[in-house]
Amino acid sequence: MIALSDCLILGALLFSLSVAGIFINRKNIIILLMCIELMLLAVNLNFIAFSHFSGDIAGQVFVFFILTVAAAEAAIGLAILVVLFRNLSTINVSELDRLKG
Amino acid sequence: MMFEVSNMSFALPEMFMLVMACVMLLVLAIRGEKGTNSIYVLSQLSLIATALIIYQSISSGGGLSFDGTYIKDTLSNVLKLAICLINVFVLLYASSYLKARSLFKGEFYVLALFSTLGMMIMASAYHFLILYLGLELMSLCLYAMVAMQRDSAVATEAAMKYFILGALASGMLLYGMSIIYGVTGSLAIADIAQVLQTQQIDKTVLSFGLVFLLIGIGFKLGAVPFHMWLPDVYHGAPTAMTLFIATAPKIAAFAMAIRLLVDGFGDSQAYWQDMAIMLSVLSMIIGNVVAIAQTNLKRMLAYSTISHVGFILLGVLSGTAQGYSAAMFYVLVYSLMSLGGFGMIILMSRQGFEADNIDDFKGLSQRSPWFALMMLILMFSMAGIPPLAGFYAKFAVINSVVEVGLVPIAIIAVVMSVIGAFYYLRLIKVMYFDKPSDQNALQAPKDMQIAISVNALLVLALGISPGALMAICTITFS
Amino acid sequence: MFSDFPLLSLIIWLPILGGIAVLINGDNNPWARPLSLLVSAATFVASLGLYVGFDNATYHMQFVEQVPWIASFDINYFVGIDGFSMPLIILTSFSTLLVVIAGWEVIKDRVSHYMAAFLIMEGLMIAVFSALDAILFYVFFEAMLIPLFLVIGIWGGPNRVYATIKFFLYTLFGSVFLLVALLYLRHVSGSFSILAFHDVSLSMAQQTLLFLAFLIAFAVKIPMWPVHTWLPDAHVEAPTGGSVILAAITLKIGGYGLLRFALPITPDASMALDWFVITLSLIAVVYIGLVALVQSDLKKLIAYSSIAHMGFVTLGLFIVFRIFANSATGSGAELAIEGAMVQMISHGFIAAAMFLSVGVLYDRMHTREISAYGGVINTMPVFGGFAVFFAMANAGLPGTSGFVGEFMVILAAFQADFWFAFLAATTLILGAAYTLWMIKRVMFGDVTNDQVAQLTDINQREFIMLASLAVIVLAIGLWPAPLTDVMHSSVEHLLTQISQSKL
Amino acid sequence: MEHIIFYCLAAILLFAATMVVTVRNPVRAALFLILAFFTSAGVWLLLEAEFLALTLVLVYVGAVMVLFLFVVMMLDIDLAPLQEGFTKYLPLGMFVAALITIEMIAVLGANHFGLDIVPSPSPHPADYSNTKEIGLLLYTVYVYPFEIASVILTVAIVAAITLTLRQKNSKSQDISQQVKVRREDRVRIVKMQSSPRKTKEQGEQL
Amino acid sequence: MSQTLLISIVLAPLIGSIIAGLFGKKVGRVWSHRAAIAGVAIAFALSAWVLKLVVVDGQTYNAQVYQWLQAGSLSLEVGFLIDALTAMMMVVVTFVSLMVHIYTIGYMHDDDGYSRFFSYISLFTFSMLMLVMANNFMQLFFGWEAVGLVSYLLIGFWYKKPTAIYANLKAFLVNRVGDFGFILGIAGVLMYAGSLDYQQVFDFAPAISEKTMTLFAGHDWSVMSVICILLFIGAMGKSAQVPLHVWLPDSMEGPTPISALIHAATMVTAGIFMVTRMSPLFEFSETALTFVLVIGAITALFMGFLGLIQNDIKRVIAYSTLSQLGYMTVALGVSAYSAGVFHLMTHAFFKALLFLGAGSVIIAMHHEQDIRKMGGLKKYMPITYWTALIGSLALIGFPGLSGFFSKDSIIEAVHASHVAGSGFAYFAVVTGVFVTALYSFRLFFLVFHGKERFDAHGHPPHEPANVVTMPLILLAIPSIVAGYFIGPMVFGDFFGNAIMVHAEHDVLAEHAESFDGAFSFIIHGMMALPFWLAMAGVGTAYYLYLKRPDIPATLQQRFNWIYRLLDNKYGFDNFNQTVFAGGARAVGTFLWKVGDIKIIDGALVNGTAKTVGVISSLVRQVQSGYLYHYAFAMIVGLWLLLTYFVA
Repeated sequence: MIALSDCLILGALLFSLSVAGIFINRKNIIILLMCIELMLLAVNLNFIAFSHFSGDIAGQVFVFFILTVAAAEAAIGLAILVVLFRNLSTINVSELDRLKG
Repeated sequence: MMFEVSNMSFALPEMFMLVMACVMLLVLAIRGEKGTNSIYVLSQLSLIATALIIYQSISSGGGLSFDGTYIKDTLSNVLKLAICLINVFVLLYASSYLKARSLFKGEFYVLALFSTLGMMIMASAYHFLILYLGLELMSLCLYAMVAMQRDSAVATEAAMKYFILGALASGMLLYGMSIIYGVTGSLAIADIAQVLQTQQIDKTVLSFGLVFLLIGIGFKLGAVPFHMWLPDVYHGAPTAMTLFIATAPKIAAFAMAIRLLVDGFGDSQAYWQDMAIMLSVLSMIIGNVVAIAQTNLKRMLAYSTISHVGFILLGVLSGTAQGYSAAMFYVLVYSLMSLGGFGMIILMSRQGFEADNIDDFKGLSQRSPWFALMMLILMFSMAGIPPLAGFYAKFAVINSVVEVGLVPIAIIAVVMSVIGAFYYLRLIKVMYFDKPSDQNALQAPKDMQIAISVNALLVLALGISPGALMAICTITFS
Repeated sequence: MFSDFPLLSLIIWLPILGGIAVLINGDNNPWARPLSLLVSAATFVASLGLYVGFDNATYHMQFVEQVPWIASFDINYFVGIDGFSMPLIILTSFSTLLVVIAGWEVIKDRVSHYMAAFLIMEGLMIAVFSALDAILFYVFFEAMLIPLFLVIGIWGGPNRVYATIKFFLYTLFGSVFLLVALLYLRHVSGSFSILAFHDVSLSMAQQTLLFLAFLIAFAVKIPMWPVHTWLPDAHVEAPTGGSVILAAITLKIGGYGLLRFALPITPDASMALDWFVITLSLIAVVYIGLVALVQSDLKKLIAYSSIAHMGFVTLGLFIVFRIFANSATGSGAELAIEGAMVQMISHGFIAAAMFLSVGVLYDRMHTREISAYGGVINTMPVFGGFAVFFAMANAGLPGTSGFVGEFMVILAAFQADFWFAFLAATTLILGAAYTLWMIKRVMFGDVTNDQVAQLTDINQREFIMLASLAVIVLAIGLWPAPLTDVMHSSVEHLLTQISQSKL
Repeated sequence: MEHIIFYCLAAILLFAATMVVTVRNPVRAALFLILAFFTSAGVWLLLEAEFLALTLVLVYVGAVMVLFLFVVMMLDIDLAPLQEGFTKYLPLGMFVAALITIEMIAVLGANHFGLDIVPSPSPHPADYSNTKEIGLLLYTVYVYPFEIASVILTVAIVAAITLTLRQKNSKSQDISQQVKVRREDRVRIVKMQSSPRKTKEQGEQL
Repeated sequence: MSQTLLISIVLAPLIGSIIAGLFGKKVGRVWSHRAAIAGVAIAFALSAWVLKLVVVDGQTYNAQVYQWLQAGSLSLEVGFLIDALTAMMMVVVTFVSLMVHIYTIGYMHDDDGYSRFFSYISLFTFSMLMLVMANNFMQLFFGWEAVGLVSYLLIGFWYKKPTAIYANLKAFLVNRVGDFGFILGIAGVLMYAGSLDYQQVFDFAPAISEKTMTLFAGHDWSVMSVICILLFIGAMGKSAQVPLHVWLPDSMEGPTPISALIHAATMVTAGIFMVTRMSPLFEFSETALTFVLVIGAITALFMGFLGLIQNDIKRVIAYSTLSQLGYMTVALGVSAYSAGVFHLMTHAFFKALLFLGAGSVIIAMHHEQDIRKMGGLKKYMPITYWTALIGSLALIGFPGLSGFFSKDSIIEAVHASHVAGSGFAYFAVVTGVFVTALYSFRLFFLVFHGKERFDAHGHPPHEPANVVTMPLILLAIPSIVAGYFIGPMVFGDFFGNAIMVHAEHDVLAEHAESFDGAFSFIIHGMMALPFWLAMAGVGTAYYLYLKRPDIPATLQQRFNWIYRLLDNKYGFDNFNQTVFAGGARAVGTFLWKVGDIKIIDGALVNGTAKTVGVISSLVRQVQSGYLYHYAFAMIVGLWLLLTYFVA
């Protein structure tokens, strides 16, 4: 039997990994975008787990919407990435430092 | 499971706006760039019409609809109305800026309208899912709008940062929602409040979930330490977009904060009060202190926004109806002031020249005494000097924390407002006491000049007679 | 007679609206000056109506008007005057009239803005003195900073930016604590009415904190040592009119605030901490007196002298507790409070006169350095006469108003403690020393410098300005009773208030 | 049995996620992400969320990840500088991440969400349709969010096009314009003065 | 006696002053002096009438004119108290003032500030009258300061002279030191008597005398002593008692009529008058009386010495004035108030006479004041000569002249006193007689006898105009005859209730018993030691300055240190200049530069601003621009919140 805590811990680990990915990755924005997908995956896992254990389907509906939004988000994120690349010819995170202070 | 559609009229303003946005999309598709002007007019008309619809519907009562997922109450009515009206000004200011920079495109207005729709949804959302969708609708449009000046490296950089951090924050918010869902078994805010009242909920897990929710709220508001995106985005985005981001979305974020923290967790206020205090105090300190070192006006106003967010949170954290209404008053006044502040930058800018450095305002009182006076009103208002609206905003939130006995917080707040006064004063100093370095006349169109005067005078009028707005805010939470 | 007529509101709003009218009038409009004169003169005349219609026999607020303003916070437009505020209001309206006259020819740049700033400031200051609602008070108290900030910053001297920002932040810093205190009091009393604050009972800890808040706010305004350093800078850089208003009125708001808030609301804390205020006051008298002695800038010297004189105000207000304790026979408590009040009024006139005199010199020579002058009386005998007269008044010579307050406070201080009186009385020596030494270096001696040799004596406008002040200073000095009579009831009421513990 | 599969899938999922975060080549990262999606789809199946598991594979792997790969390929990214190490801040970053993870696990662990506290629900009957349940809810209670989601997708399209479509540089032809073209549009007859002196005069006048 | 009468006396000179001062330019010089003189003349005439009413008809007056101020139960009023003491002072003041007014017409004839001068001296007369006629301390203080003001204005009358404006500032400040004590004394009176009205205070005096106060922990002082000493400090300033005497010699920078009127005859005696007026208080404090006595004695003797070496004609007389004021003070110290006041009166006449005489000489010498450049003026200026002789003889106490009576009665009183310090005082006053005679006649001989050391430029000196000489003559008369009032004034009941002496202090009482007329007093005096000392002084002066002028020079060299000590005026000026003036400036500069600028402004105010600025620019660094830092900040925020609120 899978315990709810197991699912949640798996979600938490996934979440932590994605968060760590965002701030240890200082090179490639695309990987940052992937990290965000990973994070949403963790959230989804949580929702589904809770939904499963409480027998409430609403959590799954939520996941459905998260997936939708994540797709839209990815589209816009990649679009911005493309624009950025056209301007800077790089997607290196370390070079995004014009704005600071 | 009952599905009732009887109260679909509660979403009438949103529906109308959606329809209008689609019409604009059609115009855009058919007329291309030539249709831009008509799209602009359409967008203004639809904002005004939506505002009228909202105003009309105030009297028709309110309540929950869509199975308790959507609410129409005074808060939503007032905030939506404010969002629409403020965006009327925003679009007006923005268009003169955009025209001067070949950014005058129909897409901007379409996105702006969609974003406004998102904000309105946030104001009415009474369900985690709708809240989330509204938030994403608003945010995605904002990300795109920031990046719209495609040839600008800073703008795209700002957009990228905004996007990544925004997505991160959304992720955290969602994570928080999932935890709350897990412990309460519900996604509807009303149900959650119900559960919290009737059942024993594990405090640790609840706090755990609340932390993530609060991060989401803090990010959207721009509270320290989730504020890092804010100066860069305000600075990097084209001023028109900055103007857009800095005004109405704050109202929406406030709505989100109220819906989640107050409507949802109002009875568990003890759990989140300390967290909010931390965010609020840090925001007031960092915002005000760092603003001092800025030379770029947009950046300075960004930090000033952070400090204002601290004050808004002050009202929220007090946990009383008075505090909430104070925060609401603050956020409305803040949007108005911020509108004027960024509007002034646009007013001062012209083709090929961004007046976003503090030094660009040198000697404005000699170049244009009237607009110097308007800016003076705005700055003193932001500094919280009576008899301007900003004072009553600060007054109300500080009053609310004093009322609940958090006098030390109130003292930190007022001391920080003194530090804050310094950088506003510096701008006034530049305008009034320095010699102008730029002798060019202001080139902004007449309608914008009138609008910004109305904007600033409104701040003054609200300062002299804040009673009416204050009464509305009080009614909202009574 | 005036029972229904909103005279007080007229006096508050007439100059504000007049100021706005002048402002709208445009920058190069020749009507700016006459219109300002008309408005300020009308306000002054109207304010005399307060004196005429004033009932000396009661301590209750008079000319009261109360209209709801911000209903959701129960903030009212609630104004009224008593024996403390009435003289200060008249002082305000008179000073503004003087400032308008003083700026008549001198201000050439942005005249209408200048005049408007002062007219608006006048209305705000009068409102401060008459506000009976705490928030109304605070609003005007703060709002006053804006025009003054601009006046110093726009028409000020070379270092005006530093001075004006310092001034603004200093006073703002002081006053924000007041705001918290007022909010707290509302929390306790359930109303923003200052009169309600007077009746609310508070624990010692509450009182202490409230008192400290009041003290910080008003000490900065007064200014008391060690939060005084904004004043010399502000004065030095301010245009003459700014200095006049600063010295004549804004400093008084600090003293008035202590009278209206600190003493009656937190009597026990005032009593417990009176040593602190008294110490600061005495430091102000001695320390600042010595500092004033070595100033080489005319305005700085007078600014420091203002601080020293204001030390008497705070001293007078806070020795009452010691006098009660000593139960002396000499009516010391009344003397102390009234002395402080008289000192405020008198200093308003004398400091105004001193700054106007410096202005007269500055307009001609464009320097405030004492060393640039010498023998001015040779070329400006009439002015010299006035200058010596006002200097004497500043030094507290009997027969001038400067004497009355100091005399009363010293007499009262003796009843509190011999050493208080001893230190306070050093002003007799120090005050005379710095004032007369300055007069000696500026006015007397032979003319050694061409610029001085070419000075022309004061014109009719300046003569009227200085002469009217001289007459008032002399009149109060010779017969202060009309001034003090209006205060008696209020003073007695205040004394009953502060002699009753609120614990 | 179930939990062994769960742990296996979890292990693969965590491995894939770690690789996504740590590999330097974005293409490989994307592929690992796809792996992660697949495994989590498996986990979801275990949790009786069949519809979502399939959607995840279809939408994510089928659409979103392809988009990612497409962008990675499309952009002419110089991979060399991107592959430099990130070790400098790694210890601190990992430390904080570890702390957070420990805290999260402490809260979400067995003492709050163990089987004894939240018992496993009984499995659904065989004729239970997850898709139907979701659909039922989606088009009744959640019809409003559904509409909003559609708006969001529209926005995504509009935004993506606005940002990436380069109309000015694109050399697409407009047939109707080509048809409508007239001689005057293409040929301009310029009358030239033959006398150079006159030009000089004009110059002098100027 | 009506209020109108008294008000007229006070206002007449004031009106004169206002006319001459404010409208001097309009009405011209002649009308200026006419107005001023008329005012003073009226005042004199009415004062004389008042004196008659008091002395002959036995009337007194004590009532309020108007209420100046009220605070609580305390009422401060302006009012008049007229008794014999006041009446006498009024007559003396107005008379001398009138003489000086007339004299001024001649003396100031060529001065630009002619009208201004008349205005000032009339104003002075007004102030002095306010002082002496006051019936309360507040008004007394008003007059007290007002005369100080006029003194200030008049010393600095020639405001272009650096020495004059230095002297007037000094005079004012030193007087202020006295007033410092005085006002504290008044405050003390108010505290313990609850009133400032003389009569009420005096009624309270016995009660006050029983009270004590703590000034320093552990030591109780008699309240009366404290009050009286404080009041006397005021008198020390005004009446130039050591160590507050330093201003008086310098005040000679003013025009000579002023020296006569203010710095000899009237204002400087205000202190004496005041103490006499306060006799009901001083009588209760032996300590205060001793203090008065010792200060007076020191002044009387040591200021006399200084007169010996001065060469400025006015300064010699100024030191003589100091010394004589010391005599008066001594009289007060031994409770011989009437003797003190009597000496005050006689001194007013003969010292005014001497000063005006000196002024006459100065006019003749074309404003040369160095007596070493004079000599042999007797033949050129007979009127001046004779009147000066009368003045000098009166000063040294030559029997039969006014000074003799007053001075002798003081010496007798001191002799009879048992107050602590009276032994020293007796020695001082007796030695003083010799010194007085010596310097007076040194001056007299050097100016009027011996060789003509001046440079006449072909114009021999001559007697000035009548307006100058007439006052000399008019003043010479009372200088001779005033002494014969000794009977009623010193030994009689002339002053009535105005002066109160406790029986055990009443040193004059025993003399009063043996006193049988002025002439027997003269006879008695001629056999006493002081007379012979005076004669010895005259003789020594004659020998040293007419017969053997070389001896003084030799002595000066032989006792150089003494000479230097005297020349430096015992170092008071240097001490004040260095310690008080210099010290105050040094402390002021320190407080300003270090306290205000460095600590408060630099460290606290600007320091705070700077600190905020530095913090600002530091915190700003956190906003590095790098996405991963921003994300990291969020994560840290998450971690903090989690740790704080969950764990």
